[in-house]
Amino acid sequence: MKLTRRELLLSSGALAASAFFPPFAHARAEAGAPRKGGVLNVHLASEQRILNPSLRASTGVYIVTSKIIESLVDLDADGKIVAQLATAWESSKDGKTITFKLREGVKWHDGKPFTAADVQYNALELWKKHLNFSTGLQQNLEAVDTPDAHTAVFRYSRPIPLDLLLRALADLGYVVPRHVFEGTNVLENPANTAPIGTGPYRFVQYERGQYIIAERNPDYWRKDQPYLDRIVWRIITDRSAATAALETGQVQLSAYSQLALADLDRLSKNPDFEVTAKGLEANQFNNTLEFNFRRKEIADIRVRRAIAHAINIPFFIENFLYGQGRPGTGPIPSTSTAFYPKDAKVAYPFDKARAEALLDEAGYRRGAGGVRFTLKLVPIQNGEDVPLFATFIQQSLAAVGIRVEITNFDYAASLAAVYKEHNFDIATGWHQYRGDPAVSTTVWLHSGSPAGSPWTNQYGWKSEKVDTLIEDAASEIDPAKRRELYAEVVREIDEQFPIWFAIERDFYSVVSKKVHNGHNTARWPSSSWHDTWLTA
Amino acid sequence: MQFIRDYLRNPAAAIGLLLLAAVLALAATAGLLFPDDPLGLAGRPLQWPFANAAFWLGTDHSGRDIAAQIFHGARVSLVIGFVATLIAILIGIVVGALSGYYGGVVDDVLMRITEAFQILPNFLLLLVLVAVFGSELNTIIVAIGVVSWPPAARLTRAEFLSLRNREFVQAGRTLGLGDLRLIFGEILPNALPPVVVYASVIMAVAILLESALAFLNLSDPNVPSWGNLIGGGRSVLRDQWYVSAIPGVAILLTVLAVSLVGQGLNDALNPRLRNR
Amino acid sequence: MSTVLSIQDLSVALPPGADRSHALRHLNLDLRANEILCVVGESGSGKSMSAGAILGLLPERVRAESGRIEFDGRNLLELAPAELRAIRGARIGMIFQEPMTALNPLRTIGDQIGEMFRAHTRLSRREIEQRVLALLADVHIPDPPAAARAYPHQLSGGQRQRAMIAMALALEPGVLIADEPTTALDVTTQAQILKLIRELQERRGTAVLFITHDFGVVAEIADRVAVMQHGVLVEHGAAAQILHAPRHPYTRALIAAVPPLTPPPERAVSAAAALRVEGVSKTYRSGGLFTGRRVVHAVRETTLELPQGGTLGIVGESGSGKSTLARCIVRLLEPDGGAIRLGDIDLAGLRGRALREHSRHIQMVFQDPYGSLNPRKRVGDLVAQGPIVHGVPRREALRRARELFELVGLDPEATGRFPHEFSGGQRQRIGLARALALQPRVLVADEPVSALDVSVQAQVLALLADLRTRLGLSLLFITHDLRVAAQICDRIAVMKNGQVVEHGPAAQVFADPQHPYTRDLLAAVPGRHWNPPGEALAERSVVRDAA
Amino acid sequence: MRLLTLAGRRLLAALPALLIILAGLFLLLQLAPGDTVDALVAQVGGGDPTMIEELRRHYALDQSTSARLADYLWRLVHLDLGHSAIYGKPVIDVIVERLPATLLLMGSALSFAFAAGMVLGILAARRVNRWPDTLISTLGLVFYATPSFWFGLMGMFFFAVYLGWLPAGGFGTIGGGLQGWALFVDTLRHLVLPTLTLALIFLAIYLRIMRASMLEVSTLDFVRTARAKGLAEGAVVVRHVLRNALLPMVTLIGLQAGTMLGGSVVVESVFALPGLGRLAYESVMQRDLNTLLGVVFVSALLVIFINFVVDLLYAKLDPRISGEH
Repeated sequence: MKLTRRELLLSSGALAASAFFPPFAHARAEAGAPRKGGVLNVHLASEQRILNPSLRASTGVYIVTSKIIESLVDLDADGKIVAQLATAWESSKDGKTITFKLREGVKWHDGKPFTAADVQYNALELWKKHLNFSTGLQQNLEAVDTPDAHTAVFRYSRPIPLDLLLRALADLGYVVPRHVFEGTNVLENPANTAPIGTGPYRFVQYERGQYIIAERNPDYWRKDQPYLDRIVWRIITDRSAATAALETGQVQLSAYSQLALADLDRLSKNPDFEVTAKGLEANQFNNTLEFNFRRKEIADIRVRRAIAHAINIPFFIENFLYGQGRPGTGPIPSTSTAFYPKDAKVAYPFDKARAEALLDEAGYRRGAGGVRFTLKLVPIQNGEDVPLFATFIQQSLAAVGIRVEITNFDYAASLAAVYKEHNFDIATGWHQYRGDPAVSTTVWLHSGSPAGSPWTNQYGWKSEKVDTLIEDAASEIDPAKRRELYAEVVREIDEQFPIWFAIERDFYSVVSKKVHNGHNTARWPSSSWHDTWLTA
Repeated sequence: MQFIRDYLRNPAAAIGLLLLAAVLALAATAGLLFPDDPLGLAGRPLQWPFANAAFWLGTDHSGRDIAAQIFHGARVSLVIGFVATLIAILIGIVVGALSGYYGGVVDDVLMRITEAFQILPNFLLLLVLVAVFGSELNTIIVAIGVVSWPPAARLTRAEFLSLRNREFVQAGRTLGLGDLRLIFGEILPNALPPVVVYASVIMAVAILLESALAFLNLSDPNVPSWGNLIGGGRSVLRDQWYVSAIPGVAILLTVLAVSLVGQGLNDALNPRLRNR
Repeated sequence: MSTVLSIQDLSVALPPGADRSHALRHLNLDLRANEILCVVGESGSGKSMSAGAILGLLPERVRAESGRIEFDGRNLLELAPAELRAIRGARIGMIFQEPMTALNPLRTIGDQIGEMFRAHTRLSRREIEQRVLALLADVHIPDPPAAARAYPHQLSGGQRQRAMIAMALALEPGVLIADEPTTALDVTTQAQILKLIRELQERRGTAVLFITHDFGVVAEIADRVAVMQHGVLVEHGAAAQILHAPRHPYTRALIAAVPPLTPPPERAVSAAAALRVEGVSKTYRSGGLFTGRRVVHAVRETTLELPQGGTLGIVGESGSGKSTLARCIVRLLEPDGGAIRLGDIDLAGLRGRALREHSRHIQMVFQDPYGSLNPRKRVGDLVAQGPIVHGVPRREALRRARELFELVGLDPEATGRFPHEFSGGQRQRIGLARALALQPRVLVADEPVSALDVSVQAQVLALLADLRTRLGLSLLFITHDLRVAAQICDRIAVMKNGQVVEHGPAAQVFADPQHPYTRDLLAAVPGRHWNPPGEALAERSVVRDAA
Repeated sequence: MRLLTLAGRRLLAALPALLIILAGLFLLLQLAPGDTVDALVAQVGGGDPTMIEELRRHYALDQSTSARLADYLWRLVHLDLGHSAIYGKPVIDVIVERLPATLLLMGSALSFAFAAGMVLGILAARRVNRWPDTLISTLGLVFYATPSFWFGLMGMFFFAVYLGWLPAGGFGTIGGGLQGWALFVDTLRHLVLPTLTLALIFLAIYLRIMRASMLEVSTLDFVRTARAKGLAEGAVVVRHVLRNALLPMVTLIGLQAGTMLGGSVVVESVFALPGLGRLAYESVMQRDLNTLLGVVFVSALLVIFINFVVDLLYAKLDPRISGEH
């Protein structure tokens, strides 16, 4: 039996035990030869505004479009970079020039050939200007040269670590055809909802609110692939309804944690399904607690630490999350082997007495009714666990004399309340780690973003030291030094505690056992599924 | 007295009153029986009813005592029901009375506004109001009241239209009574009974509207409302169905009680149908 | 003559909680072939219950307790529902008081008459159609095919009642039960319908059980009369005997209360005018965007004069504009033009506060004793309300209310009760007290007695006449009932289609009507040739003396 | 032609109400915290300031409220509902895609609620105060008091998951390529549960009204006339009571149309139906003003249309009304 990296971590004893994913499920051998044909039905939890991964980076977009549109590189099962549209890459010594060799003989779905000009256009016009997280990543990209039809040379004004770029490009390196987008208003291009790419499946139809259909691309560059005739994404917004759809066989796959935790618990016992976190390692997320330093009590480090000490995270994981998750150890999740600091630990473990002592020490003694002070908590709605965690925070802080009033907003309003109006004392939501700290995590920590940008540093907290560390790490091309810089960031965040990365969470998929060659890469739901097949 | 006897002669109405009294009793005794915060962590989440003697209705997905939430929730649901209904009825009566009494341009303008509210699906407006003004309990109550008044206004207006030319109103006018006295002293007391009966419908709908909001996770999480419990229990509906079933039944019985009482009032007020 | 329907010892029990235990007690009544038997009585006498009992159409929870109703050798009370249905309509027809509500508003007249044939015969559609047309022609409806296609609301009241009669007589039943069939109709229409019933009865030899409260109608149509009081038959016999030589005291009192059609001798009335109505018009405009406009000229250019201390009667049928005129005078309605002069003030020109101040001198008494008092207020407050609004302190106003109660013949201690605790006649007295509370110079009475039973009617009329002299009131009296008008009015104005067609001293108008319409009206008064017998007349002295 | 004129007038009369709604909602949503860009960024899991600023410009959120309202109304005059931010295409196209599901759902729920409410109401009224009445009336009250989303979810688990009789959601088997009869049956099967769920509360209301109306009409004089004619009880009910008793039911359809659209928000969300209700909900959550106002505009037209049909129906049922035209 082969143990995955995650299970190794589990068995290391540092983390809460999880009975959730039976180990044998991962080791199941792929039986028999791939079968051609069949329709794979996939759960899509929300309507997508735009089906263009070079304009919008999100798992909801990838889960559909990565079958139709391909990125330059992808990840393998161990999270290593593998070739896709790019076949080879090389960084100059100064880290400012990166050269990609592109695959030959690849055709767009409309028959035109894929060339370096396409990559050039995507990089300069879309990735650098529009694509979320990529505009930051590519801000120093100055030019893309195309010495021949299958070579693209990226020129940066500051060094960019090759690792960072490649890991990011798996998500932020999708290529759409230049001839379709050039000269148009890219945000309103019809190809944004009827995508054209080079992938193994061709877009057929998008019925709003119902489904999206793609069919096999007979001219795909991997000969004899893909195996599936069609993929149908069914849009089911209600979680319970989605589970019902799985159980009645209407869909075979639900990825990225879109089902109710309780249903997951039951489905894991259903022999027809596999519940797995494997194949989603590239995307990790944390349940977080954000502090607003504009509130004087919060600005006191003792209060922030007391809050963390007051909340029994292992209990929450065990009883509320069905054992699904690990106490968080900082901005970089333990699954990120390239950056996880060796000395990472839970900075402020559950210790109610310590919490009370810290609060007393800070001068906030219990007043009338045992209440020290009242905080306004804004849950940033994202899945069922956020409200659940909000309630748990409320309950836990009540026990140490901090009254918490939860303010429920819808998604847009909660983001505006926290990131635009700063109308909160504490907030809780998700933070998604995207393979490399520089992609999204440090954006969240670096100061100076204007108000109104969600998931940027709007906490009234600023650390010159952290800002410098982040800037240095983003252009440090020596992997070992980068790793050390980020370890320093983690230590600094633990110390200053502007944000609490409370619980480290895995995404999971529920997949029918009829699906083969599934979850065999680190970002499988966002990969091209060229080798996926179904038993009859 | 005769009225009370008429009312109680109707068994359904008597049952309704009994149920309502039971809900009121829940609300009244909540503080005595469950002095602790009903939203506080009471124990391990998702314990089945009767499985643990301490939680005879079990615990919900957040480890809160369901029984405590049912008792305290009775207060919240009744407050939501009563206050939202009061708001709706007040707006409805003022609009309906002015519209029905004055007619003409006043009627035209007010009825256009009423029409606007009726054309717009009320739940949609409620969503917008909650999205705009947030989901604090007071806001929600006011919002529910604000989307529920048009039928009350139409009803009041219809009553006023039929009453304003009745002889006792004309008599008041020949005596020299002013408009306000005529509206509030003469017509309104007579127009009120059907509106009061209709209030039971508004109240029932108000309680249901709050639960629908909670279903969409847009209700106030700081109060132990039944709607919140249902909304929260939604994620464990398949296996721990009791989490949403218990408050579901509570809502059902309360709405039933309110409807039965309303119907009983109606029957007692309409002697012609008294024996039906 | 043979008896076709025999009611024997019939008792009908009312549900528990009603104001009395029985609607009928031990009723014995025979209906003979080819006669019209009038059952007469005041409200609550049980006369309608007896009709309902025959066809098994009693209200819910009311049931025949004992006795027999013999028809065709069978006891109708014991028949199975199906057997009773075969008799209803086919053997015993029935017509009701209000033809508008007694006909299904959503189906055509022809359809509803034809239903009689469909329910009881196997005639073909074509035959039914022809029968319906023949029946409509029989009841003298102009243009039968059009009437057959019409819906009830498209016909006039008289035509509807004709259609109703055609329906009841469709299968030539041996017995026709008519429950107050002319009460809702205007007097001229009433005369025509009575004539029609008489004509059809004679032609077919039908036995008619005719239920009425109106002795005039009895005098017009009855062969025999049965008088009922509180569910008990007090007297019955031939029409002539009952009408001219009633034996039972109740019958005598009832007949005595019927006002004679001849006015009393003229009173001396001041020549000065208390109120002058000059060229008043009122036009109703209905409809709007969707219905197209309809214009009704309810009152046109009407000029009248009410003498100081006198009584001006405005008579006319429904739709003549008399009520509209009355409401224009008290300014419940805004007249379109003309002047209403009270002394030297033109009320028509006043608005707002000034209007309220001056219009208190004209007060109104309304028709409906049930609808004219706010059911939610104590009667004392109702009477005190007017003075309070005009600035009298509440305590003073309530004291005055008690005085007024005494004045109108009510117990002053009753001021704390609610309207529903009073009878119809008492309520009209309360209405009167309310109007008098503002010490008006002119009293407008809009059909003040038409909703009352005849005996109560006499009392209220006597009271009005009495107050008129005691308080020096000038009275504008609106009525459709010429008998009432004859008794109380000094002058009469006859209105038709919004215009006064004749105007003069009462005695003159009744004795020598000038306008053809006045003549028609007088000719239509039921029982106009019958004058209540002299012995009974003595009891009318109250009204007379007051006059 | 007369019909068209009537419809035109009805629409004209509803214009002020329509204007109040659209302008009111537009201004109301300006007060909402968060805008469509916040919602978009929330959906994609974040972004950087440049991109966000770019998007605000793109959606014209940098202009003044009055300018945008004027612009919106001016476009509306040209029957242009604008561009949807969520779907990136003209609002009218989005709505046209969503309309069939809503129409089908509302149509079937309304028909079912009306028919079943009528039948049950008649049965209850005919057996008033006896056990069938008690049973039906109690059932009606229970239906009335059941939160519809709860009923929907429970129904879905019972009939779709445990029994496997009906599909769990959606609007038809996807990619089935069904046609004709098979398509009809497939759509029908998908509609059963949502229809029941949406119809429940309305069924209860119709039942109650029908029962009351039957009892009310039964006391009217012409029913006594019909009995005096010797008609059998059945004939009395069918020929005389029923049609009169239907009049308030018909009126109710018009009054309830708006409420029903509101109820479909929840039902469509539970059963994953692509209808206007869910579209409206999503556009509120996504702050997609154009789409929301478009949905409101179209559903208002729908309500007005339904009321127009109800008027016609009423006039057809009641000759007293048509007589006035």
